Amino acid sequence: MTEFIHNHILTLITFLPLLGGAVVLLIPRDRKDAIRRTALVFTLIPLLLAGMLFAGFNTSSSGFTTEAGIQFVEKHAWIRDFNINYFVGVDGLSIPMILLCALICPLCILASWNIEKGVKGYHFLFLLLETGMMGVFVALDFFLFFIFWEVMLLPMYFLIGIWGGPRKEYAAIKFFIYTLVGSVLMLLVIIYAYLVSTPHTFDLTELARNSSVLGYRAILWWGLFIGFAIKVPLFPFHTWLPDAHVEAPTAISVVLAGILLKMGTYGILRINFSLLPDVTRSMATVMAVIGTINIIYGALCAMAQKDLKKLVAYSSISHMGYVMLGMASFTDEGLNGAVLQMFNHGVVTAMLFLLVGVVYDRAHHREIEGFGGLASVTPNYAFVTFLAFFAALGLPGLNSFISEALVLLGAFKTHTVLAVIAATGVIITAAYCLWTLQRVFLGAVNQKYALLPDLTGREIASLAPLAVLVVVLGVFPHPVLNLMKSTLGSLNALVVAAL
Amino acid sequence: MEIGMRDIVFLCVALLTTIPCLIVVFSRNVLYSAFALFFTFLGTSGLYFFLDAEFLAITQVVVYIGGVSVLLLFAILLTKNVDEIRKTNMISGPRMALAGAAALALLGSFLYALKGARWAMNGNAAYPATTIKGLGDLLLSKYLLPFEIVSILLLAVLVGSLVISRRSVQ
Amino acid sequence: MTYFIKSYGFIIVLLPLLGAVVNGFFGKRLRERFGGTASGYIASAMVFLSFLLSTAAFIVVAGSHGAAIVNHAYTWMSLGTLQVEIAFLFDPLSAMMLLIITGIGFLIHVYSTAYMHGDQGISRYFAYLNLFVFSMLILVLAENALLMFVGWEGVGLCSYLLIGFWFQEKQNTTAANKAFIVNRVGDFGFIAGLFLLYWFLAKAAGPSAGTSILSFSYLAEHAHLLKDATIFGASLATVICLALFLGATGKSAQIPLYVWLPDAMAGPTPVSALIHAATMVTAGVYMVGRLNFLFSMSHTAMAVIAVTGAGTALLAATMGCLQNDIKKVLAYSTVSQLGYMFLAMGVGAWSAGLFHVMTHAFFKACLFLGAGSVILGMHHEQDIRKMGGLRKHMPRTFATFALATAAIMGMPPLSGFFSKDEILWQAWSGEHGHPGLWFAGFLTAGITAFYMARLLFLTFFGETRRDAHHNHHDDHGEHAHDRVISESPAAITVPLIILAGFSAAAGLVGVPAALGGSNRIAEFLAPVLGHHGTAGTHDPIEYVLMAASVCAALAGGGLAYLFYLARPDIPVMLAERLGPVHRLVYNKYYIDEIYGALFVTGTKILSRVLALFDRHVIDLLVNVSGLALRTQARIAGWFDQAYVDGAVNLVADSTLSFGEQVRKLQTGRVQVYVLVLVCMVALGIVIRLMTV
Amino acid sequence: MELTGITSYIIISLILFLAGLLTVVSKKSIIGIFLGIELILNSAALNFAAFSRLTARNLEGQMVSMFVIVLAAAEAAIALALLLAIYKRYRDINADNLTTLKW
Repeated sequence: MTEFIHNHILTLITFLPLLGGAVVLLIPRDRKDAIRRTALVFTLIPLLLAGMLFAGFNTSSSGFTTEAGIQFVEKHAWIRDFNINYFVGVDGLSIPMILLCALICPLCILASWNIEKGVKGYHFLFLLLETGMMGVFVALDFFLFFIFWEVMLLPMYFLIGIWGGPRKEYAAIKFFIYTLVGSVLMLLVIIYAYLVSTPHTFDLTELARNSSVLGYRAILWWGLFIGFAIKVPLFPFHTWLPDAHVEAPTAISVVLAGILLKMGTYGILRINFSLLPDVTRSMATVMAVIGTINIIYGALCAMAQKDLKKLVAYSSISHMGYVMLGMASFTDEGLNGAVLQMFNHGVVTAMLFLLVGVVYDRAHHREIEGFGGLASVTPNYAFVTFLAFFAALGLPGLNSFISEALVLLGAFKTHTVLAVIAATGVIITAAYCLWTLQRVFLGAVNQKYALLPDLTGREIASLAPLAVLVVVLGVFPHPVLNLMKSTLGSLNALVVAAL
Repeated sequence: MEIGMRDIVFLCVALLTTIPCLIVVFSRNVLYSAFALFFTFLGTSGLYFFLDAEFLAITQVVVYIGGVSVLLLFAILLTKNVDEIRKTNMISGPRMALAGAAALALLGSFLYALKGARWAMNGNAAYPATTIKGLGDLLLSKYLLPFEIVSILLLAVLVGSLVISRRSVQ
Repeated sequence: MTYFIKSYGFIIVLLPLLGAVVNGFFGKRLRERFGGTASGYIASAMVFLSFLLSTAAFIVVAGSHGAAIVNHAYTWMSLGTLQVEIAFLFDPLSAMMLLIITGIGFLIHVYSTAYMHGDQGISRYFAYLNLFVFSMLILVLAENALLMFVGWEGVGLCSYLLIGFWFQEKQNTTAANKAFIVNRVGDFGFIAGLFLLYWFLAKAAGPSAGTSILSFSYLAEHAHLLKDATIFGASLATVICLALFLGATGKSAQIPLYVWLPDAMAGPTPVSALIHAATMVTAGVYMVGRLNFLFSMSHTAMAVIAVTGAGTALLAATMGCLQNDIKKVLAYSTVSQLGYMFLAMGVGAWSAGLFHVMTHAFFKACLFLGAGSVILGMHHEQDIRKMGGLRKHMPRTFATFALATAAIMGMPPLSGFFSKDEILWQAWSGEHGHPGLWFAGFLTAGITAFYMARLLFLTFFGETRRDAHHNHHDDHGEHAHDRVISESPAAITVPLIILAGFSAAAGLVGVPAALGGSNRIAEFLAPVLGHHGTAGTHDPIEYVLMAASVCAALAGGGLAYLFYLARPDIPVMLAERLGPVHRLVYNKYYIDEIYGALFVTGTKILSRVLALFDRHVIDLLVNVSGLALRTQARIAGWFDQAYVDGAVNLVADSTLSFGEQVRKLQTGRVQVYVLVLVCMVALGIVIRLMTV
Repeated sequence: MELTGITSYIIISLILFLAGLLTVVSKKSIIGIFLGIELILNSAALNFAAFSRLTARNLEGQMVSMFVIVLAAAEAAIALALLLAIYKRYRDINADNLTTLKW
């Protein structure tokens, strides 16, 4: 039994949620609590398995460009005629993302406990979504990667489009089309890469090893980059994000910001970096400039927002800028900082969206100006929110500081001026975070919300793990840093050597 | 080419089959079409005789003429107050023209194809003298399974049609 | 004992954190079980334990003849050339700061148990206060610059939390925000400087993996590499030092970032004493002192620091002259005194600056706590125009306050005299010194004496003026004049007395050679700061300067006596005569307003503009890319929205309308389907036959 | 060429088939369509029988014809039952109007 689990752990992590979805479909629609509990169980098991994965992961593996660098590999022929394989495995780049995904999904189920409309469909789609997300992170076959990429898109569309807010259709379609444009660009590259490789293959490790066969490299790079940039989202392609967030239900915002955005940067690291290292290297300045714009622009836009959720959405844009800047530095510090920032931002932003959801559930609006003095009414809620916002503004001792500091340290090495500009972002970020906290929590109590209940046990259960992570990873980042260190080191070396 | 009695009768039967079927097509009145169809069935039955397929011919008469045609007439009568349909049961306009053109094209092509057709003749085999016995043998040996399936199908049809009409009564 | 500090030094830091955690998470339960005082006792006990250990550490350090003791806890980050340890450095400098922080911190904790008695959020208060001590200890004990930054931001956080402690009042929270954000500007400079340093050293020194580049020992060893490096055409050392100094101006409230400190008085008074006078605000000075080897490499940076310090000292002193809020006067005084310290740093008188940090910590803490006692006695009245005559009602408070005032005025032989004179002498004679700098300091000394004496006279002398302005009360909605003014309890007066004692006597550790002392503190700090100054020489000018500054102080005090006790009509008359100048100073040169218009409103407008840009222009760009498709979309009224929503809608709509057209093929008419089928088959057959 | 040869049968069944096709396409009423279908089935059965007799010279084809007839009968029974159901439901048997399943 244990051997079976060990041999198929990635498959289990990926497809157990889908199995859970099937089970959910079999439960009568009136038994809502049974559905919720089933979904919770089927997201908790992957979490458990991810824990085993974490324990069994060999941190000295050097990344997927060498055969030995991939662990927990499963490879079966899938469509023989086209040499498509079911090829999954993890390395130091994907394992933090898998852990993040496995951690956040159960919390999202907890956070959607009070959804009453179409419970069955919701949980089915959610579990399907988890399968898609996990699949993207474990897939090492380009075709498989693409399939999972699309699998994840569909439930997302419905989850926003059915369970969303007033302008849900608009947001869902905007999200869908944006992402689809990105997918199309990616698909073209996938097909091209397949056709030029001999023998034809979709195997990412294979392609990375023989990446010199690819022609039209700059065009390919841009195709992939734009595809992923839409997902991140990077500066000119970001307008879907605020809309999608504002309309999406809480848990979906959490998944969207906590995990989906990371797929963009994950894709760039996984595919652009390894397949086209030389172009990546030559685009360093472009990437750094875009990252810096994201940081400053996102922060300034966040400051002007009146809707709490939109504010958090723009802050996500700003924080993802750090990831981009770190990646563009091509230093160990920067790259590790970028991936750590992906993880940390996943944790922090998930917390922020959950918190926004908490207050929205009670007050049924998210106008920042509409609150005031909540700290006296709901002290526990205020405490957690302060923690989350301070993590977001990069307070040392909390997790985001480490990743942002690493990113900036790396960026100072290669893009000094941009790094200085990006560092001014910490001022703006502090300004909007504190201003928001002041308007929502401090000041005289708004009599309208004088009787607002504090956090319930379920909400605490969904927030506490994240809060603990925020603090623990702030003082002791090694568990996550060690996972990625050697993989990113070799990836960085690959890119640096390419030019 | 010598035309014998057999040929003349064949010609008559052939005409009995084809002319009513044109009436089926072009008549505006469903009732007329149905009656014309009755004759077509009859003609076909005759053709089966010419093909030494007595059992088929009998079956044709029993099933089509005795069963289907009567059913059709019932159906027409039961839906008789849809006057418009009974009087002008034809569509017109571009759709008809297109249909005609397609039919003509098909006819032309088939005839063209037929012109040079050579059939693979199983020339030496002797045609069984009594087809009914042969059919019986085949039905209970080689075609036993289809036979049984068809019988189940018929049973299903029996039940199904009852259910459908019963439900519609309610 | 050396072994203990080397292995378990981190306990000093962790004890206050433990207190903070207990008070923060279990404060409510504690209050229910043991009453409101339990929080204060726990917090005080933790700091006291920490103080005892600090004393031990101090003794160890003092006995080790300047050798630093490092306590490695664990490796915080380790990546490539980056290695950051969580490690605590015990050397003379940090040991001295340690004693100041835990010692004064303990007294203020004790004081707070009385001052905050009965407050609803008392456990929260003590949690914050303990957290502050924790952060401050990290700041001073940090073995490397990045860990120092952790403490640096940590104290900023606690300052934010404590300024906005009574968060129901909007102005308190605004002051808290201001403090944090202004500090963030400084922090930006700090990290920029730090990372530039890292960038350069990682490149120039070529360290092997696992070297802790940002540790102070490594920096001290390799700082010389910066000598000829340039960046953007300027000396790299200067750029780094100026960036770091920007950080210092934020934390230590210097020009241009001093604006937050006066507002920070919104917090509880013990907080003002601990954070905004004695400890946190001196962090900038400490940092400059800690990195003295770096700063001494750049004459430009040193000059900037000295001038900024002198300018701040003078500017803030003038502002202090016309303040009417007892705490605001002290706040400007703090800014001014911090200016002194930076003046000292700027002229290279490291130990003099840090000596002043110490003496200032004692007398300013004493002054603030005394002010707190007065405020408590006056039932939350802070306006000195409504005070007066408190001498009789609060004798112990008066006595300690007067002693501390004399100390800050620089009366010999109190502590302020020695530290201030040392600075002034160095400003005159030090290697980076300049008579102009001395003159600014001299002038400030006079003004300081004037406004401090004014404060003392208005508060404690003369007749009670409680009813003079009774139509606008600054208290918490109660009528103050109904209450009796009485001396504060022992928990308040005992710390006052102790602090007053130190204010008087602490100067004795730094008696200069000119007065027959040996300047022991400079000796003590020399392993960190190096030997500076003119120990051993006997320049006659030194005596002249001493006499001059004492005279200036006496003159200032005398003027204040004249203005506010003997002839109260003179200041009124002067205010009328010098109308515009008076208004300018009274309104603090309108600097807050200018900053507000320039930076706050500016940033807000910029963010609005960008948000609109995002909503309209970026989406418009998306729009343009879909222009070809949009021509197909026939909805005219949609045009307006198209600018906003862009091509995304367009793609959707054109897909939809195309679908609408195609859908018509699906008529649902069976016969049409058959017809199409037939036609297609016919076509197929015809084509097939024609091609055969 | 023999008049009773295979070609004649093919032509006859071709006529039946085309007539059936036209009927299916051109009639308004469901009954009309149904007539056309019967014609087509008939033509197929005839073809099988003819080939069975005249080229293959065995009974296999006849066998198929028989199944065709049986199935046609079954289809007729169900179709007419449906027809009556539709008529009772909609009071209409015009195929063009019965487009409820279009969605």
